[in-house]
Amino acid sequence: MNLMADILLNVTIAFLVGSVLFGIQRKVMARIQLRPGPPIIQHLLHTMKFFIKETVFPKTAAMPFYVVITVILCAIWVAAVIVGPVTQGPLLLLFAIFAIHKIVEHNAGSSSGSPYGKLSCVRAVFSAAAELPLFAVLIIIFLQTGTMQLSTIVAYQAEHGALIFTLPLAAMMFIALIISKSYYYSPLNITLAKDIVSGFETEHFGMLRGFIMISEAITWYMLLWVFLTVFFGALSPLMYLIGMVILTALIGAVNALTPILNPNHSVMTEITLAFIGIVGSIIMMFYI
Amino acid sequence: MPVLDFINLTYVSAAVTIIGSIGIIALPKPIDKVIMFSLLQGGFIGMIAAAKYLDVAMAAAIFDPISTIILLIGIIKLDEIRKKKQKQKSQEDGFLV
Amino acid sequence: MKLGRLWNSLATPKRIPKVFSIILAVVLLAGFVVPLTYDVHQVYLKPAPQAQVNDQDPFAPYNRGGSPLEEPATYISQYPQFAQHQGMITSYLSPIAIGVSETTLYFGTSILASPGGVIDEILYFSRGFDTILESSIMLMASVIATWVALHFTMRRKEEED
Amino acid sequence: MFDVYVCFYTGVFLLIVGSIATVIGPGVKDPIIRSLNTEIPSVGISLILLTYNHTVALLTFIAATVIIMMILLRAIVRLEEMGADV
Amino acid sequence: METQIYLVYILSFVLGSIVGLVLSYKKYTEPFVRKNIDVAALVLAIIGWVLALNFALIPIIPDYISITVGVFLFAMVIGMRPGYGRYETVIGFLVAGIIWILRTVLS
Amino acid sequence: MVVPVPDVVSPVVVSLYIPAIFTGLLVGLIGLMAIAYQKRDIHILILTDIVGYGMLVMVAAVGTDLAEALILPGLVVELAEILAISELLMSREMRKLDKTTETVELIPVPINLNMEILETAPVFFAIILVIYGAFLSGFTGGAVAGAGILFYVLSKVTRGVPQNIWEGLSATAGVIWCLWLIGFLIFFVAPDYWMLGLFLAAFGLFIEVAYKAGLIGVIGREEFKREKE
Amino acid sequence: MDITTLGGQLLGIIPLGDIVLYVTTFNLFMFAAALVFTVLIAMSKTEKQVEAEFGTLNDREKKVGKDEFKVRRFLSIICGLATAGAMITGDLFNFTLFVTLIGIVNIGIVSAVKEVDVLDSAFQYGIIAMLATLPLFGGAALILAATGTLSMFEIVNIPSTAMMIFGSILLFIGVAGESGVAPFFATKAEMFRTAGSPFLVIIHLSSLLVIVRAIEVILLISKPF
Repeated sequence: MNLMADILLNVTIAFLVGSVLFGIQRKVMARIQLRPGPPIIQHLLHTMKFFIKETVFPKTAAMPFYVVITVILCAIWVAAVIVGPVTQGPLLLLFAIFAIHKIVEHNAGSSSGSPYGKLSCVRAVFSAAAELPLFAVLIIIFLQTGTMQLSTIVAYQAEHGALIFTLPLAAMMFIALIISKSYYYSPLNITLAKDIVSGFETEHFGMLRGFIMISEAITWYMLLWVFLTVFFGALSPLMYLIGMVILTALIGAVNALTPILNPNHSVMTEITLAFIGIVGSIIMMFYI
Repeated sequence: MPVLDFINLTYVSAAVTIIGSIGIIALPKPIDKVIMFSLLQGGFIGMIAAAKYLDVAMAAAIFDPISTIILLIGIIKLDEIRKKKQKQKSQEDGFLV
Repeated sequence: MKLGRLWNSLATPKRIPKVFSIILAVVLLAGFVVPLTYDVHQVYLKPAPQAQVNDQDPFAPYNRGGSPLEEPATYISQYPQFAQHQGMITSYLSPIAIGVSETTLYFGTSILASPGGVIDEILYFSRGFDTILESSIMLMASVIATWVALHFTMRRKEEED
Repeated sequence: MFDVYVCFYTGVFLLIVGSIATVIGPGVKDPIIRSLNTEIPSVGISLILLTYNHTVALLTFIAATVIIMMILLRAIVRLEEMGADV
Repeated sequence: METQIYLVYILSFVLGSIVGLVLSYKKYTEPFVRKNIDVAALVLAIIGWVLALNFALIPIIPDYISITVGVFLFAMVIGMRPGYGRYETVIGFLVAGIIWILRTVLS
Repeated sequence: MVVPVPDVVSPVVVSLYIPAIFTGLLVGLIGLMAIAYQKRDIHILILTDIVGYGMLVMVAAVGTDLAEALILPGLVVELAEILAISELLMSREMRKLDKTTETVELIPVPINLNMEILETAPVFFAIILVIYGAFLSGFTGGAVAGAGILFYVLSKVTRGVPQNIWEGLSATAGVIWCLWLIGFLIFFVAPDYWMLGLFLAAFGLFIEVAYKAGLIGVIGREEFKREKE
Repeated sequence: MDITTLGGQLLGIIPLGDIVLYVTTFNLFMFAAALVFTVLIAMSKTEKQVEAEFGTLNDREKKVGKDEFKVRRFLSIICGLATAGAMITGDLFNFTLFVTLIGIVNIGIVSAVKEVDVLDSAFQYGIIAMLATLPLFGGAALILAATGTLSMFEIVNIPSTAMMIFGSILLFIGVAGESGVAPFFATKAEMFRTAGSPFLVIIHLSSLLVIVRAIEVILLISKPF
C-alpha cells in the first residue's frame, strides 16, 4: 500500500478509536457511580463541535506560540502513529515523542497567561519528572530483547512468548503511565485535574481545542497500542480493539474508585512505582 | 650521607609547602593566614623551579602578590564592615539603655 | 501520613542540592571498589613526565617533532582522515617564539602556548567544537552576571529614587 | 633532581588535607576563612598538574584561581555588607 | 487491506451512534431512564449483534458487508441518549452470543 | 629534531593513575558530604569549588595531551558558573532584604586603603601580564591578561565606570568571539588557510577571555557611574 | 552493538576534526524538534499573567519588561541551539559540554526575574549544576581512560568494562542533575512560576530532550549486549 495512504488510514483509525474509547471510559465510570453517563460517542461529538465554534484568542496570550502549540501537539502524535503502527520503527523515537508531548503540555498551559494554565504548566514540569521514568520501561524492554525496533520486538515475542509474563513489573509501570495520562478524573493526572478547571486546555477555544482533542484521542490510542504491542506481541486488529476496550474499561474503573492525589504525592507515587519497576525488573532479569 | 640527599629543591619546596598549608589551617586570624599563604606559594614556586619550568614559575611569582593583595583588600574591607556594624549595634544598644 | 510528609519535604528546593550531593557521594563511594583499568593505548600521547626537560630540550615539555611550516608533527589522533593539515599547527612557531627558543632552555611552555603547539592544535582544530562550547559557556555566564549586575545589584541608588 | 613522586604526593596531601580543612578546619564558620582555606587544595591541584607536565593548564589554573578568589571575596563582602543571613 | 476494513467498521459504528442519538432525542423527550423495553430498539439490537457476530450464517453476503451493517445497527442502539437502550443492547448481545456459541459448538 | 611521541602511555602515568583517581574521588566525596550538612548558601558556594577540584584531578589523571586540553574547559566552566551563581545569590539576597527590612545599608563602603603597593604595583603588573598574555594567546593568555586587567581595575581608587564603556566592552568581546568562530570554520571550509584560522582563533579567544576577566574586575568596583539614561 | 540499533537508520555524519556528529532517524527527529521550538521562541511575544486581586475588582498584571525580554530571548535561543547540538553530537566530551551550556543558560533565563522564590530555586539549581560538573567531566574522563577514545563510534565497538559502566552511571547522574529530572525536579518546577512562557518552555524542552539523548548515550557506552 502507498505509504501516504497508510499513514492517513492509521491516523484516522487512531483518532476515531481513541475518541470512542474515551466515551467508553466515561460510560464505565458513570455506571460505577450510578449515573447514566454520556453517550459513547460524546468525546467525538465534542471534538466535532469545537471545530464549528468560533475561535477566540485571549488578549494575554503569547501569540504565535499559543496557536502553533496545538498544531505541534497534533503533529507529534501523527509522527508517533507513523513510527508505531505504520513503520514499526525505533522505540526510542516514541520515547522522544512522549518527552515532547510533555513539553507541549507545559507550554500550552503557560502560553495563555491564565493562572490555571500556569498552574497546569508547573505541574506538567512536576509530572514530566515522574512520567519519563515510567516511559523508561522501554529501556527495560531493550535490556530484555536487545533491540529497539518494534518489528524485531514483535518477532522476539513470537519466539519467546509475550513479554508481559517475563516483565510484569514493567507492564505495571506502563499501566501507571497510562493511568496518569487518562483523561477523566485520573488519580495521577495532575495537569488536567479538575481543581485547576481544565488545566492547560482552559484557555484554548474553538479550533484550537478541537486540535487538542484530536491529539488526545490519538495519544490515548497510541499509548494503548504501544502497551499491547510491546507486552503482547503481534495481534490482529480485532484483538487490538478488544484489548484496548478492556484496558480502557479497567482504567475507567480505577479512575472512578480512586481519590485524586495532590501533585507532590502523585509525582512521588509515580517515581516510587518507577523505582520499584525498574529495579525489580532488572533484578528479575538477572536472577530469574 | 642519606640526610643530605634530602636537601634538594624538590624536598625543601615540598616541606615549605606543607608547613605553609599547616600554618594556614592552624592560624585563626585571616591576616596570619595570608602570611602563611605566601609561604605556601613560595614552596610551590620552588617546586615549579625544580621542575625547570622557568616561565611558569615567573607567572606564578607574579600572580602570588596579586592574590595576596586581593585577599588583603577583601579582608580589610570585611573588617571595616564588621567594625561598623558592631558600632551601629552598640549605638543602638546604648539608645535602648 | 508519614510517607506523604516525606514526599512533600523532598520537593523543597533548598533540600535538593543536599539530596543530590548525598546521592552523588554514594555513587562516588562505589568508585573505590570498581576495578580501574587504564588503557595504555590513548590518543594524543605525551612523553613521560620530565623526560624532555632532562634531555635539555628547549621546547620541553611540548616538543612533538616537526619543523615550522614544512614538516608536520606526529601524534596519534582519532580520525586522521578528517584532518588535512594535521600536525602543522603543532609544529608551527611564531618568529618571537623561535627567538625565545634560541636564547633559553626553560621557556617551553610559553613557546608552546603562543600560537602553535599541540594544545592549540587540539583546542582549535581537532577538537575545536569543544572550545566553541566552552567559550560560549564563558560568554553566557558573563552575559548573565553582567545583566544582573547592570540591572540590579549595582544600580541600587536608581531603584531607590 | 626533580622527583615526580614527591611532587605528586605532596599535591595529594595538600589536596586532601586542604579540603578537609576547608570543611571542618578551625574557624571555618567565617566564610572568609573558609575561602582562604580553599587556596590549599588549589595549590595541591597545581602540583598534580605539574606532575603530569600539564603546564599550560597549570598556567591557566593559576590565573583562574585568582579570578575565582576575587569573585568569591566580592560575594562574601557584599553579602556581609548587606547583612544577609546566608 | 485488513486495517481499511476496520476503518469501515469504526466509521459505521460512529455513524450508527450519531444516527441513534439523533433519532432517540426525537423519540424520547424526557431525560429519565425508562424501565420498559423499546421494541424497535430491541429488534435493531438483536439484528445488529447477530449480523456482527454471526456473519458466517449468511454465506451469500460477503462478511465485511454484513459486519458493517450489523455494527451500524447495534451502534444505533448503543448510541441512544443516556438512560435508553441499555437493556436492548444487553439482550441483543446475549442472543447473538448464544447463537454464536451454539454455532461454534454444533459445527 | 627527534620525534618524541611514544606508542603507549608512560609507566609513570599508569602507576599514578589509581592514586590520582582515588584522590579525585576522595576530594569530591569530602566536598559533597560537607555540602550535604551545610546550611548556609555562601558556604555551599565556596564548597562547590572543592568538588570542582576533584573533577580536575580526575581529568588530569589521564595524563595525555588530550586530558590537558580537556582541563581547560573544566576550569572555564567552573569559573563561569561561580561567577553567574554568586551574582544570582547576591541579587536574591538584595531582593529579599528590600522586601523585609528597610534599615539595610545599601551604599557600599569604599575601599580606604593607604597601601603603597596599590599606587605603584598595578600598572606594572598589568602591563607585564597583558604583554605576556598576548604572547601566550588563547585561553591561557586570556586568563593571564584578564587577571592583570582585573587587578588593575580593582585597585584603582577612583570609583564608577560609565555604563556605556561597560556595554561597549561586552559587545566587543561578543564580536571577537564571532571572529574566533570564523577562525574555527576556516580550518574545515578552507584548510589551506590554516595559518589565518590559527591566528584568528588564538587572538579572538585571547581577547574574549581577557575582556571577560577584566569585566569581573569592574564588577568588583561596586558601582556604575550613571551617565546613560 | 551498533549505533543504528538504538536510533534507526544512520543518515549521515558531519566530521569536524576529531569530533564527529552523526544523524540517525532518532537524532534527526529531536534535532528538528529543538530547532522548531527555537524558531518559535525567536518569533513569539511573551504572555501576560493576569490575576484577580483580593478585596477589589481590579486585575493584577505581571509582564516581562523590555530589557528582560531581550536578554531572556537571547539566552533562550542559545539554549535551543545548544539542545539541538546535544542531540546530534557524536563525541562524549562534546556532549557533556553541551549539557553544561544548557545548564548555565537555564539559570540565566530565570535569573532576570524579580520573584525571590524563583531566584532562590534558580540558585539551588545553579548549585546542582556546579556539582554536576564533577560527575559529568569525571565520568567522561573515566571512560576516556578506560577506552582511550571519546568518540561514540569507537566506544560502541569496545566491550564494556566495570569502569566504563561506572563512568556512564556518573555521566547519567551528571545529566540528571544538570537538567533537573526526578528526584531533583523541585528546583526546576519552582522556576516556572514566573512569567515569560516561551522562555520557560525551552528550559523544559532542553532538559527532557537531553535526558532522552543521555539514555541513548548511556546505552551506547554500557552496552547491555
